[in-house]
Amino acid sequence: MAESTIYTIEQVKSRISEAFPTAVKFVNKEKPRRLFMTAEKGSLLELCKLLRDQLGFEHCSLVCGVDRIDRFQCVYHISSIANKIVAEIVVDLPKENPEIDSVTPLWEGANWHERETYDMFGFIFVGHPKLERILLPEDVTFFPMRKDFKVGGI
Amino acid sequence: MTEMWINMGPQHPMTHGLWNLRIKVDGETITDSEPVIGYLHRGWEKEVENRTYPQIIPMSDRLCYGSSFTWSHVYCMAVEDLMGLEVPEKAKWIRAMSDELQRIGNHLMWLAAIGPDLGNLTIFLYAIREREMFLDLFQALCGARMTYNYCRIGGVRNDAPPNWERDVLRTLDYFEKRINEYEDLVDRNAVFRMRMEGLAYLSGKDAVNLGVTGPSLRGSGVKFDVRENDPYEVYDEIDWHMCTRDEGDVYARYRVRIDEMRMSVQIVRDILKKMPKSGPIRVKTPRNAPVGTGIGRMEDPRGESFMYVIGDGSDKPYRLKVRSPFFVTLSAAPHMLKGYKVADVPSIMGMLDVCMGETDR
Amino acid sequence: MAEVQKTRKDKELGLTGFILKPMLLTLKQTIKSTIHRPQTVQYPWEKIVLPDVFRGRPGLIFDKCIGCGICMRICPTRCIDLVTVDDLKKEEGKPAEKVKRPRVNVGRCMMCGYCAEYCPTNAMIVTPEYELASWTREDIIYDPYKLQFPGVPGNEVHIIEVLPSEVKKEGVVPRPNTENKDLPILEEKKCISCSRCAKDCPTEAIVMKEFGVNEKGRPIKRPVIDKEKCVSCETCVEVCPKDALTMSEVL
Amino acid sequence: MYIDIWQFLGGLVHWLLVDIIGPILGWIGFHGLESWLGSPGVLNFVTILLVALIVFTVGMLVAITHIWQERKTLGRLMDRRGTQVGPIGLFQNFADGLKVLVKEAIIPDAADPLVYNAAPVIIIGVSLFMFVTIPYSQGFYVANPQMSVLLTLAIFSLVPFGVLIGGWASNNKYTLIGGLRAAAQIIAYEIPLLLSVIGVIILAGSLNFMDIVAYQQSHVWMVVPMILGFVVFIISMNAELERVPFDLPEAEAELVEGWMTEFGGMKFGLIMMSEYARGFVGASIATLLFLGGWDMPSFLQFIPDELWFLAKVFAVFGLFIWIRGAMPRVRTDQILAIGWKRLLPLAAINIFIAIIFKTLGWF
Repeated sequence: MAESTIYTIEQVKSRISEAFPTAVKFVNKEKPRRLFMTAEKGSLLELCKLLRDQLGFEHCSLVCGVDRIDRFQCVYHISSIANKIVAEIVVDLPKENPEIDSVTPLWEGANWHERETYDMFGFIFVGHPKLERILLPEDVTFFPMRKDFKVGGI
Repeated sequence: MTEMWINMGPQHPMTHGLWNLRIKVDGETITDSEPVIGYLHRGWEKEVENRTYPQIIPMSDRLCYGSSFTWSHVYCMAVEDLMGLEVPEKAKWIRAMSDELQRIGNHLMWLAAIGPDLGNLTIFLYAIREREMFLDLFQALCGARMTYNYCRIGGVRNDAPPNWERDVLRTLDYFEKRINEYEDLVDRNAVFRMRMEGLAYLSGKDAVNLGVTGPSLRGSGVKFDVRENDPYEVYDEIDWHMCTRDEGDVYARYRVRIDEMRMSVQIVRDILKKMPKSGPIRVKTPRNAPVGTGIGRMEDPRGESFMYVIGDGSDKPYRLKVRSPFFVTLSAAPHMLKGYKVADVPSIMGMLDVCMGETDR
Repeated sequence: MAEVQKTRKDKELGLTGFILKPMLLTLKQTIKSTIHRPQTVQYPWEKIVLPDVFRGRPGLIFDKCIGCGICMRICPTRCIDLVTVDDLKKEEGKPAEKVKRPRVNVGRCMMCGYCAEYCPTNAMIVTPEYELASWTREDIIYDPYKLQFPGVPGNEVHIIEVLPSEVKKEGVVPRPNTENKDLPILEEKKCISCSRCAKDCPTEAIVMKEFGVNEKGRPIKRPVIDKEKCVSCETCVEVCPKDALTMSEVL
Repeated sequence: MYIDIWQFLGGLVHWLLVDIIGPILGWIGFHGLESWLGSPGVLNFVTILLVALIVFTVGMLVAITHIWQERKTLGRLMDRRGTQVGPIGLFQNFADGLKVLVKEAIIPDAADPLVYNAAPVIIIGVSLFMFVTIPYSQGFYVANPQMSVLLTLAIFSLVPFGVLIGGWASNNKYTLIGGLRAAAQIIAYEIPLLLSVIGVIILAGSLNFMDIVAYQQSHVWMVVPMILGFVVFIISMNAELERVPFDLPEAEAELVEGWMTEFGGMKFGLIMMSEYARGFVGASIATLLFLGGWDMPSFLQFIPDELWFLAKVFAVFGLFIWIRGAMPRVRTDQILAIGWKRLLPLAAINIFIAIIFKTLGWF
């Protein structure tokens, strides 16, 4: 199941930039075996499909939410076993209704990560099989990890 | 017989730690299951946001009590990546050695846990007796037995004690003979094999897609180990190789962990040969971290542990996200449990090395 | 160098499979542990020998302590606070003068050893005591006198480190953290020379010096920090009403 | 050299009633009572009462010592200390007994009170009833019916009723499942147990313990020809007593404590006690049938027969403990699979071997 062709970072970068010239911008941080990029909300699912099917990124390491006071951010870390690269994709979400396409249909591993991000930040993942709270009890209304949530207060 | 939901947990002898496994049972076989977690949720990631960088190290030890050094190590690597700090050479070697000793200690705790699950207390006491030796090693190294607070951002707390190499080599020689004893007790025991073989089959493709990592993934034949795939610290200079099995059942995962214990012994011996004898072991850490992000990624005894730090220029992290390997392996549990018997649940779940501390955070 | 090692499955079961091998093993263990003592440590009567690096509850060497409060700030669980007690060294006749010493709530302490590590004068040490049960909640809060512990050299914890800038250089001798420490810097404009920092400095490293006269004829006094005496405990930075003092990092 | 308890107690009772109490009554003047006391019927009755009392006490003490033996040996087997109350841990049983006595006997509200209280009585009653037919030596026994082996094994198979009733009466979903599984397992392993005993009976030619032991004294011990029968007997006795390889009914992993969960206080104490009493009886049946009861090599004649018999019983129970130390639990369907598919044919083969040896007259 590992891709027969091994891609280097430059090849991956070129494939992505030619497929998404405007949507995806690369952050120039030079680290071995790391790839940093920011993507628009709309093009995320296509980008992930391209990464998974053609470029051999089969393992979704992490889905993490960040509250930047004026906007939300959703950070995906997708790693490839064959190419030995970890790709970091940062997606900005509007503050009022943070909605984004779920990547669980592509990687089952992201299932619980997305549920936990919903549980902590309130991001709505469209297309997620069972978007429910995972760590907090069901009847909880607040989202604790947001910056406006006081520690120790409800 | 009608479909019946059985609650195995939260206070159930089979669950190590507090979590609830709801199983839909048709007669004796399991048709569907759903792990319910969150009983041990302490709000770790929120708590971390009002503590300074050095103060988070003892907290990261307490993420998973079984392998506490690996967690503080991955946290320190993430913060060093954020601050762009360069760790002195000897500190890298000491960290790699403590990682491997912690991996052996963790695998011994797992081996001790599957004993009572399958009904035999002897293996529990043998494994815990050996684990005591490794806890004593850590006690001589940094003064504590389980939550070490030994890793620092930019190095380690103190150097190894004077006759450290002699103690470690003596322990490892003694431990090598003990692994053969475990194999006699478990591998050569037909009843243990009957309880372990052919259960919870997970094909390589599904395992990767489900995000399972670590010994459970290598048990299904996938050659993925962060130490070899994305070598951190000094793992590219150590002479070691990955242990995999391709049956993909509970016995394969057990075999991979036992082989990994042997491999860790070989790694520690290699490290002790190649470790520089003198040199600095610690770098003065700046008080405030620059604005930016940092990634720490390493091979935890349970799988790929990953920490993502966002710094905002103050001395407290803006956001610290933890990827716990068992959190994702547990999400793959329903896939493994489908179609097997209720009496198999302890051996299947026991083999995944349950640790709720890192799952619920 | 990372090729894959495969172990054959049937090799393991071996000829004496089924239950004879485990039975033989347990028999050998039974005989061994009846002849020699089993490995149980009978706790109240026998105790495990602890290395002197062992981290039990924090301890205090009373006269070495200068009451700087670094341990109070660094403690992750915030279980240390400074208490004014009268000093132990008392000449006859005169009443003992008040000194600030740390009081540790050992019930909340997680024995991480940070107070001993960051203490500039090695007054806070790590003691091998771990039997801390007490009958009431108040007993568990150790006041400075109860916190005292003689302390063998092994208990002291020193940070021996190197500056990040000189890690790459060869032959760098790591130095204890008291040598390359951060020192407070004064911002001229903000200082209103209230000399509160001079009063609160535990080691009297800050002295108020005159720098000329201001327009109303009163002498302008500015704090001057003595490099050797300062232990970079940030008391002055916190006390200063106008935040005129900030720490400058030595990297 | 053995104690003939009947002769000893008979003489004692005769001396007591006829020589001491009789003349006193006669001196007072109750001649009718004196002659009635001296009559053989009363003498016989009091003797039986005393013998039963003594053998029951010896049986209970040995059963308690089995508990101590298990905890001590299992401890040493796992490289830890066993019990530590008393000189070498001997008083641990009395400490446990006292603790269990003090515990409050809570009856679950929805439980059926009559059946809930009857279940422990049945279990402990059946377990202690079996002490009757177990002879310790030629003279040390309570009853020596002609078919004592058959009687003992018949009583042995009464236990599943107590288990079923106990499981059902405590009105708890898990104990019901546990009770059903326990009864199924005991019944499933009853058959290989009896078949392996038949092999011995064919060779010995009699159903009486005394005759079997006598046969073994003259010929070789039954273990030698019937080694296969001995192995099947030990495994199925393990299942009968619900010990570890087959202790799924009280498996902590799935059904917490199985069918004993709802019994508290002395009820639970009695059930645990019955488990070790049945363990003692199982081990003694094994020694009587396979290891030649109180048969000993000639140079050891000075040891009394009873002690020699008890030594072998402790050895067999030690074997049970050893198996418990080295083996994990077997799964439910595997238990029944082993019972029907593996032990039954082995027992049948064992009978076939016994027939061959009998016809050829070797043993």
